[in-house]
Amino acid sequence: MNESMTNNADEKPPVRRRPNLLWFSLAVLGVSLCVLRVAVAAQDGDAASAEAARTLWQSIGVWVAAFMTLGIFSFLYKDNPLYKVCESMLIGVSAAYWMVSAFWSTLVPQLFAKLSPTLVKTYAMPSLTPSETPELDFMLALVPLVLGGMLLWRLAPKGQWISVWPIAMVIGVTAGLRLVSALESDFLAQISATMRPLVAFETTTDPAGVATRSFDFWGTVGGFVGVIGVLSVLSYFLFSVEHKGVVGKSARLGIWFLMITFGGAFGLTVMGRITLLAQRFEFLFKDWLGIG
Amino acid sequence: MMQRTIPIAILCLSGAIMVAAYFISSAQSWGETVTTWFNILAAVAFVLGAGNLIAMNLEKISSQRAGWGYAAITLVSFAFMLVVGLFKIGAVPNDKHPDIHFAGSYDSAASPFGWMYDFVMSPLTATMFALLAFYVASAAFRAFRAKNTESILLLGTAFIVLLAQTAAGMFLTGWIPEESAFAFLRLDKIKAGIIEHVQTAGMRAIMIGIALGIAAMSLRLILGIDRSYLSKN
Amino acid sequence: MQRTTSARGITALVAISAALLAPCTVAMAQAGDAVAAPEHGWFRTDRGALYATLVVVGIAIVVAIVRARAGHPVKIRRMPALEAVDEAIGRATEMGRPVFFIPGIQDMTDIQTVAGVTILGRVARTAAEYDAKLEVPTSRSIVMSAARDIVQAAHFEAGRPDTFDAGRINYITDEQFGYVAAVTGSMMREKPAACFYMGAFYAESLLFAENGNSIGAIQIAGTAEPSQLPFFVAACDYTLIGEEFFAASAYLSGERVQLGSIQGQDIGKILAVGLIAIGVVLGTIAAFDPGGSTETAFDNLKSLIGG
Amino acid sequence: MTNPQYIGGIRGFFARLGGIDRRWIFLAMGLSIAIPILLKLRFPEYPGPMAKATFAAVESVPEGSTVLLSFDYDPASAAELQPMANALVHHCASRNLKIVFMALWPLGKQQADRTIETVLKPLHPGYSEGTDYVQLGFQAGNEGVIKVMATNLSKQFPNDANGKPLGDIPLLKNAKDLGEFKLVASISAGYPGAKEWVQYGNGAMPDAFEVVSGSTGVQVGQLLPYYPKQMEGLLVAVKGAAEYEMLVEGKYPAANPELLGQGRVRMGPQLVAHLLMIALIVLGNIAMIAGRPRGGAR
Repeated sequence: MNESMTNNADEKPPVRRRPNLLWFSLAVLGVSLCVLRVAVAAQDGDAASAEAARTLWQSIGVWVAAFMTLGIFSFLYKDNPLYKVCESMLIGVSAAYWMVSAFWSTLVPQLFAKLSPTLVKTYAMPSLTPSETPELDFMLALVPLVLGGMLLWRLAPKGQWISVWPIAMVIGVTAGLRLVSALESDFLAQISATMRPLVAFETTTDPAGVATRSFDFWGTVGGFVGVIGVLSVLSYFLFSVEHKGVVGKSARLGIWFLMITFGGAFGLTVMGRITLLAQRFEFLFKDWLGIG
Repeated sequence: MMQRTIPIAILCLSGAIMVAAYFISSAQSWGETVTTWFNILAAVAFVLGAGNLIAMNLEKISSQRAGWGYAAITLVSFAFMLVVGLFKIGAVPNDKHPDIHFAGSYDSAASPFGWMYDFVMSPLTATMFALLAFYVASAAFRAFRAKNTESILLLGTAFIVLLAQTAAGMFLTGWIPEESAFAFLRLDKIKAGIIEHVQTAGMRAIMIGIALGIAAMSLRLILGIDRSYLSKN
Repeated sequence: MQRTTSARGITALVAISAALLAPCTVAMAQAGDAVAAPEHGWFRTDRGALYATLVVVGIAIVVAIVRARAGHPVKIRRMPALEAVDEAIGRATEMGRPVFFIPGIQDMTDIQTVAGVTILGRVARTAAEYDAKLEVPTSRSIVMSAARDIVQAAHFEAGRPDTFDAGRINYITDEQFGYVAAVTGSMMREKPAACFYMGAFYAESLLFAENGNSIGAIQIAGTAEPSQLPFFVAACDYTLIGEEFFAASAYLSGERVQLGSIQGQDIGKILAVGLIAIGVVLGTIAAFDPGGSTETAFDNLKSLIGG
Repeated sequence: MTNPQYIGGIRGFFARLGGIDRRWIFLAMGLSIAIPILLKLRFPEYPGPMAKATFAAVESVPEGSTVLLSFDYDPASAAELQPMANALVHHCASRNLKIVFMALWPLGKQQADRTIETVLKPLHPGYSEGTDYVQLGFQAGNEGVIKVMATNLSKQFPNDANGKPLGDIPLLKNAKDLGEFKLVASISAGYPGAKEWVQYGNGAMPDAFEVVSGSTGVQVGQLLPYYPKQMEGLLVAVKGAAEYEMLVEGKYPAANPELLGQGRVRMGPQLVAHLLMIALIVLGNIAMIAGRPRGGAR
């Protein structure tokens, strides 16, 4: 952990090669074989009906998905053309995906529908309910439109500095919003949660309904650990005091608390990560190969 | 003036307004309004992102730089997905308004856009995510070495939690009766204790620190002390 | 002379803070009613405790800044992660390999991205001075826009406006794992000698850090995303943990005024410790005397600050 | 540091192991997950206290009373949580409890529907909608839904998921509020979920019903403080599901054991992969010690 590097990668000059033709043609061959196999399988059945066409596309889809899955896995061995194909497709497809979804789920309902409700209602959102304050909505929608125009101005040949204005506004708004919300939900709420009694008692009610209070040893230990943990880690974060003497000892205890925190969090995450990989394998084995 | 003073003024003003709005009863919806504005702004900014993506890849192709073929794949898949999605080609029509083409949903599974999402994008992203299972293993092997007290605590805790998460943990210490005085030696108890007390304490202190960091950072920005985001030409 | 300016400034601040805190006393007085009836005047009295905290923490930071500006010495403890920044860039320059800066995957609406981008400014200035090749792949269009501005500004500051190349700061895709695929791929191909991860990170933290490690890059990370800290701590050479990350841009600037603000954060922490101590003492007394007046006081204190 | 290349014998082997190509680790990880999946390996589970408490909580509900199952997750977490839902539904139905399904997450309704179709109907063909179980579906409003339910059930859910008025449903026509239920189980992947059920459901009527929860591994830290005082049972991740399955199957064997084995099948790769991780940590440390020059630490 946090050791300086010793394994400087070997200093061979990078060999620049053209995309390996062999790899590429193998990939093409594989894909075409699959398409062929699926086409044959589809012809055996009743390929005429629409349902079959959909399942044809679905089975092609499963094959494509399987190749994409294997392509990403191949990166574990080393960077290779198949991975590069997958990577390039993922970049193109996902960039477009987010742009399309921003267009249809943000720009159309939140900008165009405010600027020109009738047009949007006629052509895109027939169920759009008319606003009660169309003028106000129109004016409010102009603000992001103007800001957006300023941002795009950087593509213009002159006066590109104006694109800093909307960014300054975004940073300002972010700073303002987060300043208060951080103090409320992180600072005050966490302080309040730390305020706990150091000693714990347990109340047990016997069948007769008589409540007895007894000292709870482990609850008390937990209370102490919780408070000392918060205080010592806070002292680790002190910047204007050198970590020497009492502060130094406390800061060191704080680091220990941090390390236990991180170790625990690491261990807890593992199960979820393994589930993710198991799901990919289940997809490959069951949905694609039909085994297992 | 236009390049330095005004942006600083915009930043300070918008920050101060947002802080004040949080405490003024009639201004409660302002935060929401500006969030909507930001979403629109981000959507408009996609023009910049798309422009950059196209320009960068076209340049690679035209200069025949190494790997230009991949740039072509990116461009083609980008263009295909964009056209199919924006024009809702093959989209499933809206039940109530089948006559209005653009009323259909853009991402239904039966459309080409939905197909690309289900069979190209989602397996790719899910597999990329799943690679983490491999990397947690290699990171654990490489980084969890008992070099000093700190690393012993880090790896020791991870070790206990990992062990307690399997049947092996119950097998090793499950025989200790839960009601006995030694119940705290059970791995599941140790794990729960670590999570509930130590980890919670650590996380709380981290959050308090982060809140103060955010406060100081925001104040530096709003007061115009940190101006590194400004061009100085 | 400087001392008097400082004293005058602080007196003024105390006056301002008294004025700012005035609504608070009203708020405190009304806090009890506010819980019962969620109707407010123009001022959200139920947020009185938050307002008071904001004023106190804000004033603490501003006082520290004013003192620093007036010439009081500002001592800040060492942060090895930040001392390693120049070394990492220098090493990349010597080896003739690029430097990667990843500003997280969130947009500018996340303060971590803002912090990451300001740190990018300092890193870019050093890189411009050393003439190292700095690459900044981004996952958001607006972050790309902001990063280009800030790197350009850094080149001007370093006196090397000619070496600024906007083509090294690119938008990849908004999709988390699409971005990861592209960045890890180019890490493998370009073999950067130094990687900076500064911003909001989620599951991709370990994907970046393990791949960066396998190509032998020096890796310096900073994030305030608590769930990802374990992975950066385990796999990177240096990690700025939470608050350290926000202090980093001020620390790297080396400007007295900005360092002062870091000192102000410490006052906030002392305030937190004080509040916790009061709460714990009250709570412990209350535990021995259930149903007593201390318990009421403890509950009131908790509900007051817990909002 | 001594170059590990020059150390001989077993010590040398371990020393060289420290610098092993990480691809071998990748391969080991891949195999440790793929093989248990392919062979459908199932290992015995040792039910922990939390799973036992959950089982006991369901057992303690008087036969014939009504329970509420809230599906507060979506398909993304289904791998961890669906096995719990299956076992829970089978457990309740085997004890002849009347089941009311609902969801605080929009996609939770689908998960509930799937559970009804794949578990309840095939395993308990006698259960009929309206008298033995009701699907209320999803309502937006997060914890607000719970708050309203605590005072007035029919105000929050005037109809069931099919649009049938609550007054026409035999099982719920006399139901007033959450007090109708003897047990509330939230299968929960985050907000809103189990925490909100404890805070706003149990908080509003502390003695009316018991709360049990199935949770993902990621958010368990937030729920632990409530167990066992405000939450009588807590199942954590796939492991909790597997342990609970063991207990349920032990007492109420299902006609189709496949349905009740998903958690344990998913635990197979978990167990092997976890043991691999543990072995890797141990090996890494042995390698470090073996690679040290003799005569003490650096």
